[in-house]
Amino acid sequence: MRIGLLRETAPRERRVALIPATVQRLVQQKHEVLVERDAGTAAFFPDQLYRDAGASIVDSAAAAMAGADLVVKVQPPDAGQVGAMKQGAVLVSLLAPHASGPLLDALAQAGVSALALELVPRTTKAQSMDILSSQATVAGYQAVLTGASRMGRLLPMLTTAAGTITPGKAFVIGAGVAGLQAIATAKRLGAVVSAFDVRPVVKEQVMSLGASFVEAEAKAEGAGGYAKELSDDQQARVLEAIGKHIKDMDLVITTAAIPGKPAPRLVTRAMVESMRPGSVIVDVAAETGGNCELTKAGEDVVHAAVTILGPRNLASSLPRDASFMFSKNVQALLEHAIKDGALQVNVEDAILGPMAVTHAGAVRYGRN
Amino acid sequence: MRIGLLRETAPRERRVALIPATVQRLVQQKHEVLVERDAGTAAFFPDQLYRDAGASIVDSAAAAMAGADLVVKVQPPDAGQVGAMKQGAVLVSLLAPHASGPLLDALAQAGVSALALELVPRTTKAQSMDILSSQATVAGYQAVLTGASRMGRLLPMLTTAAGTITPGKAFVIGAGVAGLQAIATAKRLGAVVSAFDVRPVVKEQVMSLGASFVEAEAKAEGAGGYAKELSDDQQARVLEAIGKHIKDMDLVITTAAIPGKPAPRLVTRAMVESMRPGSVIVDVAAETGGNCELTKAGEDVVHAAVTILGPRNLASSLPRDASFMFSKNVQALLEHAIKDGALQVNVEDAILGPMAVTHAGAVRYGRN
Amino acid sequence: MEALIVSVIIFTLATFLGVELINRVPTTLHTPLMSGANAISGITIAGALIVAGGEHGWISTVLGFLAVVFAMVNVVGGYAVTDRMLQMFKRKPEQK
Amino acid sequence: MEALIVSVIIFTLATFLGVELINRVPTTLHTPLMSGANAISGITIAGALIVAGGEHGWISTVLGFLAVVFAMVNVVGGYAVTDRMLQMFKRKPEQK
Amino acid sequence: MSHTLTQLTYLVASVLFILGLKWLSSPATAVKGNRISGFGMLIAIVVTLLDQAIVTYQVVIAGLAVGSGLGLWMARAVKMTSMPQMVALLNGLGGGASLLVGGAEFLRSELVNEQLPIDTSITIQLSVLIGAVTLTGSFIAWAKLQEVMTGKPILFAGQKAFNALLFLAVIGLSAYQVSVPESVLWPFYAVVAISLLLGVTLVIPIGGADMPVVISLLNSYSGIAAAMTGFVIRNEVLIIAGALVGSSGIILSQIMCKAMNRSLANVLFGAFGAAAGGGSTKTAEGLTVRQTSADDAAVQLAYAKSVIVVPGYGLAVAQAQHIVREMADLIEKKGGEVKYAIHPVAGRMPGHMNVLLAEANVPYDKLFDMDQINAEFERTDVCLVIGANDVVNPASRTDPGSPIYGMPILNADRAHSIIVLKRGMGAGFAGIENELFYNPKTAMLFGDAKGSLQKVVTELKAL
Amino acid sequence: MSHTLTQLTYLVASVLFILGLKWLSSPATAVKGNRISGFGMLIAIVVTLLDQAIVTYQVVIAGLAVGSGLGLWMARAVKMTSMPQMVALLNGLGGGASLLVGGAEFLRSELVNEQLPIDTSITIQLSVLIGAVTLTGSFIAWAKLQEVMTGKPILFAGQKAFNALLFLAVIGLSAYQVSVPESVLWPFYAVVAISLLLGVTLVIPIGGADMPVVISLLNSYSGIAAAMTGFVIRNEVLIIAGALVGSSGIILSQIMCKAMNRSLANVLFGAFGAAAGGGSTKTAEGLTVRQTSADDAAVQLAYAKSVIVVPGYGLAVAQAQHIVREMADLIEKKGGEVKYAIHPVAGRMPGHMNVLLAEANVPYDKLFDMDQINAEFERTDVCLVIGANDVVNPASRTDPGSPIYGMPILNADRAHSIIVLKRGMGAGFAGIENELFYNPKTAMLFGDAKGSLQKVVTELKAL
Ligand SMILES: NC(=O)c1ccc[n+]([C@@H]2O[C@H](COP(=O)([O-])OP(=O)(O)OC[C@H]3O[C@@H](n4cnc5c(N)ncnc54)[C@H](OP(=O)(O)O)[C@@H]3O)[C@@H](O)[C@H]2O)c1
Ligand SMILES: NC(=O)c1ccc[n+]([C@@H]2O[C@H](COP(=O)([O-])OP(=O)(O)OC[C@H]3O[C@@H](n4cnc5c(N)ncnc54)[C@H](OP(=O)(O)O)[C@@H]3O)[C@@H](O)[C@H]2O)c1
Ligand SMILES: NC(=O)c1ccc[n+]([C@@H]2O[C@H](COP(=O)([O-])OP(=O)(O)OC[C@H]3O[C@@H](n4cnc5c(N)ncnc54)[C@H](O)[C@@H]3O)[C@@H](O)[C@H]2O)c1
Ligand SMILES: NC(=O)c1ccc[n+]([C@@H]2O[C@H](COP(=O)([O-])OP(=O)(O)OC[C@H]3O[C@@H](n4cnc5c(N)ncnc54)[C@H](O)[C@@H]3O)[C@@H](O)[C@H]2O)c1
Repeated sequence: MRIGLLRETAPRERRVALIPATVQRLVQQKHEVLVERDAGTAAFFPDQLYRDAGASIVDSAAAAMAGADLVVKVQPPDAGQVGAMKQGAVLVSLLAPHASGPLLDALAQAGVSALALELVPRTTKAQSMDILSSQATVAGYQAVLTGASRMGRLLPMLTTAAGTITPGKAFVIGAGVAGLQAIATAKRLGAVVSAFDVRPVVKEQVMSLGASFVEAEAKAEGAGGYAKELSDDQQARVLEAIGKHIKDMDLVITTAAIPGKPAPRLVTRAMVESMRPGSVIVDVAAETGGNCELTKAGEDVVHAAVTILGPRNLASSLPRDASFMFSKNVQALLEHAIKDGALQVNVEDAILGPMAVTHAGAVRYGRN
Repeated sequence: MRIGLLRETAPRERRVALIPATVQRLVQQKHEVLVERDAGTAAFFPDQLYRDAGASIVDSAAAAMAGADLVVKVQPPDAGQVGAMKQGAVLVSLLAPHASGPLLDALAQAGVSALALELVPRTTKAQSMDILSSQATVAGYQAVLTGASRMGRLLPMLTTAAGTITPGKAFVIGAGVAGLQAIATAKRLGAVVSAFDVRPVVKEQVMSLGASFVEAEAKAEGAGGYAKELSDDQQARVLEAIGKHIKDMDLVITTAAIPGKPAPRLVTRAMVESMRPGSVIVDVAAETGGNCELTKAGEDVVHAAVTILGPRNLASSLPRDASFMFSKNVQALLEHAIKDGALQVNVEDAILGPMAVTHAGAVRYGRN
Repeated sequence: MEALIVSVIIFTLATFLGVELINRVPTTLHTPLMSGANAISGITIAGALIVAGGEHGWISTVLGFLAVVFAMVNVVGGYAVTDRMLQMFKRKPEQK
Repeated sequence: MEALIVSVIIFTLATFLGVELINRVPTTLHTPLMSGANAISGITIAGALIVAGGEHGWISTVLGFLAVVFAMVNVVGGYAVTDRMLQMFKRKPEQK
Repeated sequence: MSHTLTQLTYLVASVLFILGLKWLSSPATAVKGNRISGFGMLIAIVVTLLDQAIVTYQVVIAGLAVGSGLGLWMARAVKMTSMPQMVALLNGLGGGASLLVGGAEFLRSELVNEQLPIDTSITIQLSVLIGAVTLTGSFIAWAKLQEVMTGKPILFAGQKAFNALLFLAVIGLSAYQVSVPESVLWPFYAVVAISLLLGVTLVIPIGGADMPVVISLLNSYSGIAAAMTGFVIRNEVLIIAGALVGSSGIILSQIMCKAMNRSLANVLFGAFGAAAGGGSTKTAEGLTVRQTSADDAAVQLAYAKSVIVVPGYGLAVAQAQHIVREMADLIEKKGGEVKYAIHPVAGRMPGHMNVLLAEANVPYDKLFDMDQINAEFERTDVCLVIGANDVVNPASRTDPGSPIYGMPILNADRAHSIIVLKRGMGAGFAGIENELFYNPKTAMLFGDAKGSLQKVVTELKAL
Repeated sequence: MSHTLTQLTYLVASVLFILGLKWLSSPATAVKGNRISGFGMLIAIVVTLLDQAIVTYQVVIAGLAVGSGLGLWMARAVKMTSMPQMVALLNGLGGGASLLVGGAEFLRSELVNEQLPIDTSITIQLSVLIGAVTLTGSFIAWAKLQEVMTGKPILFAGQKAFNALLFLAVIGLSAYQVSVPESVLWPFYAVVAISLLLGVTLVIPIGGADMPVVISLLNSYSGIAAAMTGFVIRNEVLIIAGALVGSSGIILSQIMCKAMNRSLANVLFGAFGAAAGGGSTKTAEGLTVRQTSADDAAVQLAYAKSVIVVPGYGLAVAQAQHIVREMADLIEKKGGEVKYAIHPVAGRMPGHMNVLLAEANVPYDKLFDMDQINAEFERTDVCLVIGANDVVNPASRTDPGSPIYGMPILNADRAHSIIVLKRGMGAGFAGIENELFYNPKTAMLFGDAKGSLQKVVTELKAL
């Protein structure tokens, strides 16, 4: 099988979909891998490493895709790239399917079977292919580091000859994968950490990390381990609970999300104004609209001396390990899908089925 | 006594020399405190807090200094400010005396008694006034945070469904106050930490933080707990030891310094080139020339895919706590120096003596 | 009567001693200890010998003979079995 | 001779029992324990009483009287002193 | 040989028994203890043989030879796994010996029409009664363990009353026998018969899994029977050794019950209430779970050369990371090697276990991921699974219907023995049963992981 | 009262003594233990009085009254701090009683020219010998502790040989006395005299600080003397109680020696080698440091209501943060409160202690900085200083010449008692002596902080 690995062109995207170690494995399995020049450079994997792994470096995306049975990248391809794929090829990448109608149509038309990585089912078995989990892990960690270095103060408690620095208070809203990692990282740095989520199972998980849980009488567990949207009444209770708690916080990390929906609004302008000067909010949900009212995706907002960071694509700012995990996920997916040396998009498969957004010339996403 | 607190005008300086809590204490001790508008704003202490503490807010530096018996600021004053001080006033600030000959002359001429904060003796008793220690603490912590968030990878070990992320290796060169804090912070984040220093007592201290010590046969303990410069022979041995060790490192924090001397060169270009792509060097000694050959103060250099950060005034990037500690130090100094409501610059005093760089119209610094 | 009292005293002291001796035994030693104690209770052999060896008529001799056999099985089997169990238990730390 | 052997047996058993009873004592209890044991050794009183109370001539009576006094001081003083020490020791946890 | 010397030698034998028992209760000295007590037995036997009371040697020698031969053969032939029933058998024989000695004395005195002193009469009755109960009770215990008869409690209506009746009858008959001066034999035979029956009826209602406790108790009885025999023939070594075994046996039974978290009364009479489960829990499908206690786990760990700890979400919930570290340190001090096997999805977030173990300062070089360590399980003495479930569930290998089928797991089930720490039989994240828990090599240590580990650590320190 | 009943009561008394001793050795049951043993003594006395052997009551009653009165008065009057010497005194009297009983029996038999059986003769000699040694030995111990005579070892040339000679003489004379059938008295008087002298010469070479061990040993002797008296008058309760005290006393002496990290032989004969230092170390300036042991520290901590831990650089060097946390947890489980006092410059970098304690997950709300906690020390039962030195050096308050004069310190010296954990008498960063270590309220627990704490934790768990 011929596999093409593309260089990312989206702004701020520094990751690469396959790292040399994965390429080497594919080559050992008798696949041919074509890598677009500098595909891994921004993630600190220079071309030489790919060459050492047995891939051929080609000069353009088109060259990498020419005749490829499988095209792998991180971000959705642009229109030109779709055109360059051969009929019957398989594309593996993030596709943001709920927001990419035209792209899906184009892929279907081009006869490309596209597997959307964000649709890996969240089952125990598919966990090794779960890109959302792995990238959220990096994001949760990086959110704390960025937030902490912008906070104006230290997180750990320090008793020094120049007075005692009280420990910073960190508050994590939305304790999914990213949120839990943020809790762990803030705890490591010595912060006093609290967290909030609407799924009831999360409380035990939060406490298993040594953080405290902020209670609000609102439970909203949806399907597949995800949350669902809150009723107005619940939303009011949640806002009250957060509002009471947030005043005192030095670092707030918000990661609340509902799949396919805009991020829930959980931090209001009034709450921001109630916070102490120098506090920082890191809105990890910035890209889907932000959990904070004042968040601007990709920008740093300072309001009432509170800094609100709206980072885009946080995982990409630690491109090496983010790519490492991304690549391992893709590798697990390919190992699951490749039978007898060829990639079979079996739409009956419990894992591939939900991921295959286009197949056999048709758009499958949203049909059921 | 009338005390004037100035706003900092130096670029990148966000700290303030006295925080409202200290001002309140001075006011309670019947001093009059004049604060230049927005003196604390950048450090997240708005004017209102100073007013609440009993200070008067004045519009200009000149107004704050008018008739002041004591002028307090963080960075050395500029020529204009020196002129505005009254004869016999006392100035407390950093003065970088070894590099500020003209400033000292001006101060002496203006009849100002200047206490250089960097000259607090490093005795147990004076530790509560030791600005170098307190600011180095902040710097060491922030160096790790900044370095880690630029590293391209995570510091802690994580075993995940997407593979095992091995722990990042951090190496601290120069384990003084900043270096030890860097060790502690990197350890907190889960890094495998090693450190190097030329003072023999440091080894036990490094190990008391759970880090390992890199041995090189070179001992250079100077006076007052400081290091001294190395002989050529020792320097060679040190470079060899560091060179062997650094290849494998993901995060290098260098803090080596010798008082009044340019920073020792400990990381060469060749060493940088031997490091892995994506590694980061944070050169805390950048302002005094840098421990790394490639460091440019105030700039981020990328060489052979290794990022070399040369941050200036790291402490100032966490202005709130840095100011808190700075202010507590100044407060301890004032409480030591103020007798019967007036500040006495007693040049016989074990603490004030060495700090008084100008007094009674003359420059004292460098005279003995 | 005096003799009985003395026997009672001895019995009482030995009982207390038995209680104090077995203070804290790891579970793994429960069976060997039980077995070892059982072997000690085979001391009835002393009584059996006296009964079997005395010339008190054939009933005593027959019963005594049986008693000696029973008690001896208990004694010999008990110690041997205990030793076997303990050997197994011992081996591991020695391997180190 | 029989009687002596029995006494020796009793003595032996009691000796073992004494060893087993005192297994691990915290330092703080060393003095009270010593004192308490000392009070028990005042059991010589029983011997003293028999000697003093029997009609074996004046020497026995005089020596017996002294023995009773000595032993009784040992007994009464011993228990009382031990109790005082232990009271002091007890007080703290009770305050809680 | 003078009587005094005999008695002195008996005293020496008694001292050796005392030391033997003492040493038997600690792993380090147990072997020595058993041997020294055996030596005590040897000199007791030799001295008895040399004593003036023995006049005809043929019978005695024959009995010794037959008994020793049989005993040795049994000890050699028995399989390691059948040890408890072997002890039961031997114990029963010991009880039988007491019965016979008491009986012989009684019959002898009746025969020569000797009027026995009252205390001798009483102790004869006691040695016969206790000896007989021990004899049949032990055989029932043996039968249950050997699965010659059912291990389940055998119950019938009025059983309790029946037992009580038998007991009263025996006491009454004994009292009658002792008090009647004339030479009558039938009450004696009745006592023997009823006692034998009592031994049976007392043990059958107790479940097979509780037999070790019963054996220990019967062992204590046979000690008392021996002591009683000692009263009968005025022999101090019998009294001392018998009393030692009598009291230590009861203590041991109680320790055993405590290890199973039950009372002695519950073990002996529990079946009359509910059908007690014994030391094992049965599940719906009839599979059996083996429970263990902290001290047992501690011994296993102390003597293991290699231990792999498999931490899971339960470790995090219990916040037991620090105590795990402490335990590992202790094991390593004792010469064992401890590694941690981290499954990629253990816990509830990527790296969950790393965070915890880093907090407890477990050195990185002791952490191994699945691929690194999976081959090592089969060479591992003990795998300690702490609050993990799905990540060690063999269903992922064997059961294609399972939601985790195909997920690679840690091969905990390949270790020589497995100890699982959980609060109960709760399922993990995937919500499925885990057959590892029913593996015969697996012992479950139920309770909050932190609490359980704390107990293990305490025991480890005491070892 | 029948003899049998008497003996049975004696048996009951013996059992009460056994229980009493057992309970006395654990803090929770000690009070009960002493009382039950006292009750045993009471019934033993009453039964003896009722026994047929006593015919004249005047003398007996008088003796009892005088003895009780004196005993009670002494027990009341003694100061808490003089307890050890009090015990010595009482013990001496007990030995004296044995001497008198033995002597009376001997003189009686000589008077009526009764030929005593050999064993009675021997035991009379033994009870006289041991009783006499106990009598004078205990008085010397008392005198040393009361500082009536010097606490230093008293040595003279040939002392060892002299003692050996005395011992041989006593044995020889005793043997002679026993073996000669004629009625001679002088060897007996000589035995008494030499034994009394032996008591003196055996104890004077032992230092005052070691007297508790000596008393415990003499206590054991007086138990043996009582047992010998029991042999003389054929009384089981004397034998049992005496033997109990005899053996437990020796064990206790050994435990005491172990707590001081010395052997019994070293305590008893050590002075002949080097002049042993005892439990305290002297410094150049003649100040004395009081040493303590881990188990003692543990008891203090277990019964403290409030504990303040003062961590210092030594804690970091020893990497003892985790074990400190564990110790604190244990103390809190026992109902005490633990706080940590963090001095601003403790350790070698700002926040050094915070980093460590955070690593061990000590909750922030237990950390107090100097200003918050300094007022609390005087209300604190135990201040535990772990590897800190300069930050608790009172010289900063009192000694204007000191380099740290004027630096605020933690008021550790104001606590009710202070335990300092260090490896030795090393100085801290500032390189100066610390008078806190010589404070009478301070006890030093020498050794690596981690090791010491580990021992403390083990002891705490056992309490
Ligand atoms: N790592 C990730 O990123 C991630 C994310 C989401 C989901 N998951 C899933 O989570 C699972 C992880 O497997 P796992 O083996 O770590 O955990 P698990 O399968 O969830 O099992 C945890 C076990 O711990 C026991 N437990 C809970 N609290 C305890 C306590 N205080 N003391 C002792 N035992 C306690 C529970 O049994 P009792 O109730 O009987 O005590 C339970 O069976 C996998 O199925 C994985 O797919 C993982
Ligand atoms: N915090 C800061 O920023 C900073 C920076 C530089 C200097 N200092 C100075 O450092 C000092 C700190 O005071 P401190 O009380 O924390 O420490 P310290 O005065 O230096 O005393 C530490 C003590 O710990 C003992 N020790 C060392 N290793 C040990 C071990 N393994 N186990 C048990 N004990 C051990 C040593 O005594 P033994 O040898 O007898 O065991 C030593 O006396 C102050 O003088 C301060 O001015 C502080
Ligand atoms: N079984 C598996 O293999 C597997 C793999 C990955 C994740 N998961 C589970 O899926 C869950 C969701 O993971 P995710 O991080 O991708 O979720 P996510 O990114 O969709 O959401 C992040 C968090 O925000 C929370 N949230 C949503 N609305 C909220 C509101 N109004 N207020 C507060 N919080 C709100 C959600 O509950 C979730 O915890 C995880 O907790 C994890 O347990 C399971
Ligand atoms: N007693 C007190 O009150 C007090 C207060 C503060 C600091 N101090 C002591 O002073 C010491 C120095 O503190 P600092 O951080 O201000 O020092 P610094 O900033 O002058 O130097 C930083 C470190 O660089 C090291 N260094 C110098 N040349 C080197 C070389 N060629 N290679 C490697 N390392 C080199 C120094 O040894 C020092 O540890 C500290 O370790 C501390 O113990 C004492």
